[in-house]
Amino acid sequence: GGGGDQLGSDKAGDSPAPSKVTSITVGSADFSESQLLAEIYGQALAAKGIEVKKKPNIGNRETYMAAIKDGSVDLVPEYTGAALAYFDKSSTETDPDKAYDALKKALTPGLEVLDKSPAADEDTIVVTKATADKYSLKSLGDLKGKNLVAGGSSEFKVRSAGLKGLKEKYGVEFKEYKTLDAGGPLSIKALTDNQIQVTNLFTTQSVIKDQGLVQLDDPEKILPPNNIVPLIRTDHKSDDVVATLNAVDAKLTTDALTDLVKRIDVGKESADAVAKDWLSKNPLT
Amino acid sequence: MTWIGDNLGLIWEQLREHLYLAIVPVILGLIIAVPLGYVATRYAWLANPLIAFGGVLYSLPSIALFIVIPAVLGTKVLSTVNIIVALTIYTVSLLIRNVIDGLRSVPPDVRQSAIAVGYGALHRVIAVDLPIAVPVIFTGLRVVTVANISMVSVGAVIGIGGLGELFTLGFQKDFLTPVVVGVVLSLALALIADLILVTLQRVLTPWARVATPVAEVA
Amino acid sequence: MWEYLTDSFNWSGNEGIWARIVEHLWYTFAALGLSVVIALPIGLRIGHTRRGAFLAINLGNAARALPSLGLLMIAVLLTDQIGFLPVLIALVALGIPPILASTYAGLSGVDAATIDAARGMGMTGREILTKVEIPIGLPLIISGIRSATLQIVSTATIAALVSLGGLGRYVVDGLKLRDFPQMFTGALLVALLAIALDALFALIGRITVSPGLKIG
Amino acid sequence: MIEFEDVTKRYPDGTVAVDKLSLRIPSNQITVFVGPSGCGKTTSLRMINRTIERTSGTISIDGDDINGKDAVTLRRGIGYVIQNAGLFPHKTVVENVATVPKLIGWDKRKAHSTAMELLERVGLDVKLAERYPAQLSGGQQQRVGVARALAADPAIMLMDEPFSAVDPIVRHQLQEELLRLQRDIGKTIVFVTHDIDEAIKLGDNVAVLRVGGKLAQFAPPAELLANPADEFVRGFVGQDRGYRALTFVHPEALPVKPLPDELALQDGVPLGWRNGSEELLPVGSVFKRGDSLRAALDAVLTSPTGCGVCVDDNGKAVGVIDQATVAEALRS
Amino acid sequence: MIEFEDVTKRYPDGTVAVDKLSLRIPSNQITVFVGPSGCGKTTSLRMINRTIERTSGTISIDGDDINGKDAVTLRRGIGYVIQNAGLFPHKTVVENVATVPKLIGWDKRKAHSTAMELLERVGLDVKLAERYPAQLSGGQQQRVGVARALAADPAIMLMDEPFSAVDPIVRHQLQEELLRLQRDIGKTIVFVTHDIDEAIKLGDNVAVLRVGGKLAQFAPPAELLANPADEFVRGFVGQDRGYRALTFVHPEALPVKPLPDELALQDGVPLGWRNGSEELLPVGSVFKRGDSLRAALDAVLTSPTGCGVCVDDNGKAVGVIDQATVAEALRS
Ligand SMILES: Nc1ncnc2c1ncn2[C@@H]1O[C@H](COP(=O)(O)OP(=O)(O)OP(=O)(O)O)[C@@H](O)[C@H]1O
Ligand SMILES: Nc1ncnc2c1ncn2[C@@H]1O[C@H](COP(=O)(O)OP(=O)(O)OP(=O)(O)O)[C@@H](O)[C@H]1O
Ligand SMILES: [Mg+2]
Ligand SMILES: [Mg+2]
Repeated sequence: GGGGDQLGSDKAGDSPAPSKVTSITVGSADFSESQLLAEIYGQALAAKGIEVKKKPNIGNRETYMAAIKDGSVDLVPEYTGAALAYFDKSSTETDPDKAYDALKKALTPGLEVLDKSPAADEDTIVVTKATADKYSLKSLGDLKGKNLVAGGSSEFKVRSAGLKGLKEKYGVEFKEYKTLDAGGPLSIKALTDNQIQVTNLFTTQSVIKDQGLVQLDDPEKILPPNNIVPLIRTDHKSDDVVATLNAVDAKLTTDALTDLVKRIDVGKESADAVAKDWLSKNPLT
Repeated sequence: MTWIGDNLGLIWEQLREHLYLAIVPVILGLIIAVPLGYVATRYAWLANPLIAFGGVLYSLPSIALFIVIPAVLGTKVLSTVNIIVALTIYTVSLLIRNVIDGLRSVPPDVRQSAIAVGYGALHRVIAVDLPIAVPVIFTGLRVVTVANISMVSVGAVIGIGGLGELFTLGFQKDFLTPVVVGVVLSLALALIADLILVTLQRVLTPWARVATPVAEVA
Repeated sequence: MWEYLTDSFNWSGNEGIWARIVEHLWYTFAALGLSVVIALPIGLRIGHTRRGAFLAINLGNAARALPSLGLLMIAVLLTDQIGFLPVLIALVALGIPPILASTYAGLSGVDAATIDAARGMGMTGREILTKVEIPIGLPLIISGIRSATLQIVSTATIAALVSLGGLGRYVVDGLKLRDFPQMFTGALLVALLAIALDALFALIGRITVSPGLKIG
Repeated sequence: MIEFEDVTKRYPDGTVAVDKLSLRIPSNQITVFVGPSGCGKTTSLRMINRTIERTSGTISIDGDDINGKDAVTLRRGIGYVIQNAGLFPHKTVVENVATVPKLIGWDKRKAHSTAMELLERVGLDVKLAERYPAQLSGGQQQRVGVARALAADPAIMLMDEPFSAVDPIVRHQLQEELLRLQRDIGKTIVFVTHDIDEAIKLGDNVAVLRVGGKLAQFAPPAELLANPADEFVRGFVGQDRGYRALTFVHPEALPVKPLPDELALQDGVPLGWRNGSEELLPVGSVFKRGDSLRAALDAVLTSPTGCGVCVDDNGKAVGVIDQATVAEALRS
Repeated sequence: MIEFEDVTKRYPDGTVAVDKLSLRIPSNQITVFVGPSGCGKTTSLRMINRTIERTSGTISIDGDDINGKDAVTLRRGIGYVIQNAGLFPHKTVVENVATVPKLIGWDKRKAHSTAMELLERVGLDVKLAERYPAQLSGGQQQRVGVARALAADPAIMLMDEPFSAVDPIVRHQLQEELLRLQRDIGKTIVFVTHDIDEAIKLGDNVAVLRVGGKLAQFAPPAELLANPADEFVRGFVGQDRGYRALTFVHPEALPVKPLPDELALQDGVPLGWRNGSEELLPVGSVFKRGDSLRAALDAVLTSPTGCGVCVDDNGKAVGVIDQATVAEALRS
């Protein structure tokens, strides 16, 4: 989909980075990990005396990108590869560092990314153990000619890190694609009910381990690297904001993230509380 | 249940936003629908097209309207204005019919007397027609208020939905509690709003709830 | 949007516009049918006996306040299903109140003298209901079903939120992808469908309602 | 005969609408219930077809307690006419009239043709048969109501203020038609009104009820006017009672005098009174031989010459009567 | 004086409701418009306060063309009463009555106290002042309507079938009250009715209109009864015309005979007629000295002895009159 750029992008002008920021609005996407990261960023900034407003749960990438472009929010947690695919649809970078550099270049003026975190949450394409056994699936290429039903987000259907790439790189086509959600409960439910056999999840989702789902290998690298990175409006990029967020990201690890997300999704704790807990255990000096 | 205790702040925040998003359009809608309805009773040929057009507007899916509006108005995508404008449109499109019906419900002999005692046109509308139309207008007002309160939640799909955000929040986690809390609070809000409107209507129309005629006193 | 609509590719196939319209109509009529089956007999009973009106009307009003989206999600979580059933539940909850209320209103609006005359000439309760109350209350009954239809048609859009098809697919996909032409197309088609169904009910009303009720 | 024996109706809220009413309503006559608003007229009437059930006492028709019958069957044998007719707005005139015949299982054609006959009988143009009630005037609707009640040829007709919603002129016509119709059909009619004039005009017998549902007097109208049972009845039959009572004085044959020369005639029909000038003076009202003293008095009072003109059934003058004669008759 | 000169009203659909009406309505009297339904009574009336605008002709009040004035100002100076009173359902009784005074800018207190006075004047209990119209009976509503119309003390009152929706007994009361009130206030009242009896009772003058909006006759009621202008008027004034006309015959002083012994009295008030038995026979209706011949005749007709009792203003018997005397009076 394209049309998003026509929205309010004019407002994200080339205003210079301010020396001091008193207030910042942190947004997030409509899944737990994004909300958790937004909480962590927000609480860390608040600890530095910045007034933080929250706009959690805005929606999918296309939706929250529109929001940060028109200034509805100033900061969102992003993922390098996915964001790059959003800003540069033709990009095929599979190396984490190169992808990060490419993203920096591809950004719309007025938006910037800070340091990327070692923590990453990769896209992964999964099937149930039963399905894997039945069709002896190991890698994405094995899906070819199996006439399975896939399901997932609306975006997955049109991205190169999705059906497009599967078809181009592996020649895989599905009998049908059911539009559900981005690694959310619908997709998981549909998968476990065998209404769909293939879906797109994220590596930090505990459900993969809990349900014994099988992640298919991606030798052709259609799925991009996805290190966590804050996407911020230049007009809110003051030094102390940069320092704080970079410090947070440096401490995050993939494993820690996986645990924290599990506490939210399975333990039903609030993102707010889990973030506070993590920050207290990992004080930022 | 502990979830509720842990998230009281969030719930309260969403409740306030929900109320704001639902009520402001009702007020705006009323302010727009009344003069519009009056015009439609003055120029009778306008009434049916207006009511029909209202029906069409009302059948536009709310999600679509919520997203179309920033594109049309140039408002920010997360601005509450989008929801308010959309719901105002719904309010007007529903209320217009009741305003017209209400103004038409003024008994002809009452209207005749009002003209004959020497009310000017505008004065008559304000002092006689509108007060008498109140019960019918309020019937519509109650329906739209309740409908708005229920519809605000849909805004959650684009990130501004008051209690609706509890729905998406819970739903993502396959977690019933927030969804139920959202539904219950939304329901409660609607019922309370309805109760307030009924009370308001009773206060405004003491004449409409009086007893049946008493026996002839010779 | 025009481009989207005029692209013939978008019309055919099982993800094409025609297929979506058929799906949308299927959700609508299934929900409407079930709403009628539930609400009509209750409304008729209350209207005929004039008992329980207070309860039914207030319950009906309260049901109007149920947010469809929340209801849908609860239905999904409780039935532990994605698909048709939860959508049906949410839409039926939407369809019942207007049908119930207007059926009751239609029957209770029948002139008491008319019913008195019917009883006085020896009609049984059932005869009064079928020969007098229903035909006279029909305009209102139909208008109740009509407004239920409008609401269901417009709300059936949310079926797409839980993976079903229908015209909501365009609206929801359009929303996710910020694909405005697609979304407008969906919204417009829903509105057109609503208008078409409305016209259909107007026609049904014209055919079934006695001309004697339309005079004056 | 319909017989009320000690019939009482107490509504659930405690209102005693009818209190120990005992009454015999003769067959093939018109019996009118009259009384002030709320005196229990409607309640009494509706207990007859059991659309209201009595609290105690017995009502019997030709000796059979009506409670012994199925209410629906009972009602199908009793015609019922109410104010504003209570017509079915969704049925055409002829369908309205054919309702009961169809209910009791007549075939459509027979029901339809009976209905058409009845429409004519009650004085309605058959062209109106396919109209809907909303397209009729009040008086026409009332006629349809009567036709509908007659459709299954019931022995009994109950009529509850049937003519009170139409204007005085139409009411007058409807009353005349009812009397004419009754001469043909001779039903047992129970008629409710609050208009004493209507009661006097229509009733073979009049039952005057007082508020609280007690019978104040049951008598033929002449008797009622001449001897009101008490102050209540006297008050109710009202002003001009004496004059009204003349309606029931039929002096055997008032001595009629031959036609005077001043009365101009055309083919025997009186045209006016000559008074020397070109123009004739108006005749005044005329009366028929055998008419009541009321008519004769009015003829005398309206005549410019003080002579009332008596006519035959064809409207031809047969004689005149003067004030002295009327005064004489009044005296007797 | 209100003067109609060649006034015509043609509605947009072509109906000619009033056709070249010329008429002078005298001041400080009651003028009644009467005629069958649809004859243009309401239209004529409403052209006076310009709630309907005439098509051609002139209407003037005291010589000034009403088109020369602002319609709203004109209306505020003319009281208007209609069937069912047309009260404002959302205002209390006293607020209804105070409407015009407030409109013309009186301060609240004065408007209120005037309204309270008027309520008393039209015979309404002031306790009803704070009620809403829906809490009043039809007759009470009608009184409020009259009070409202009187509130700004207009010189002219227009009344359109004001009493036709109430029952006959209340109607009678309202008519009496209007006459009593008019004796005090002496307004120019234009009154519309389709009831000839009401017209005769209330009108100083009666205008009979025929369908098509043409004037059939304009005359005082006695004249109307005695000399109907044509068949239409004769038909309209109806049966019993002669008897009704007696209302306007006031024989100077009927020769009254001394009270006979058979009349039982208590403190001079007649109790009944002795007829030998224990019980007294009813007195019958009584009449006052100076009453019309109609009352005297009724007294004679209702008396069991043929002697009508004449009473003074306190109800004490002053004499009796017999049938011969009445017959004599009739003859003259
Ligand atoms: N369903 C009811 N419940 C309680 N009281 C009733 C009911 N129906 C009638 N009444 C009361 O019973 C009394 C007699 O009523 P009914 O209708 O028989 O009077 P009516 O003589 O026909 O009066 P009207 O001339 O006004 O028609 C009245 O006091 C009335 O208020
Ligand atoms: N607004 C109108 N448009 C067209 N014709 C009208 C209108 N108002 C009245 N008329 C017609 O004008 C004629 C006179 O009407 P009007 O109301 O003056 O009669 P009316 O004497 O007051 O009758 P009623 O006794 O029924 O009140 C009638 O034929 C009526 O149908
Ligand atoms: Mg009654
Ligand atoms: Mg009129």
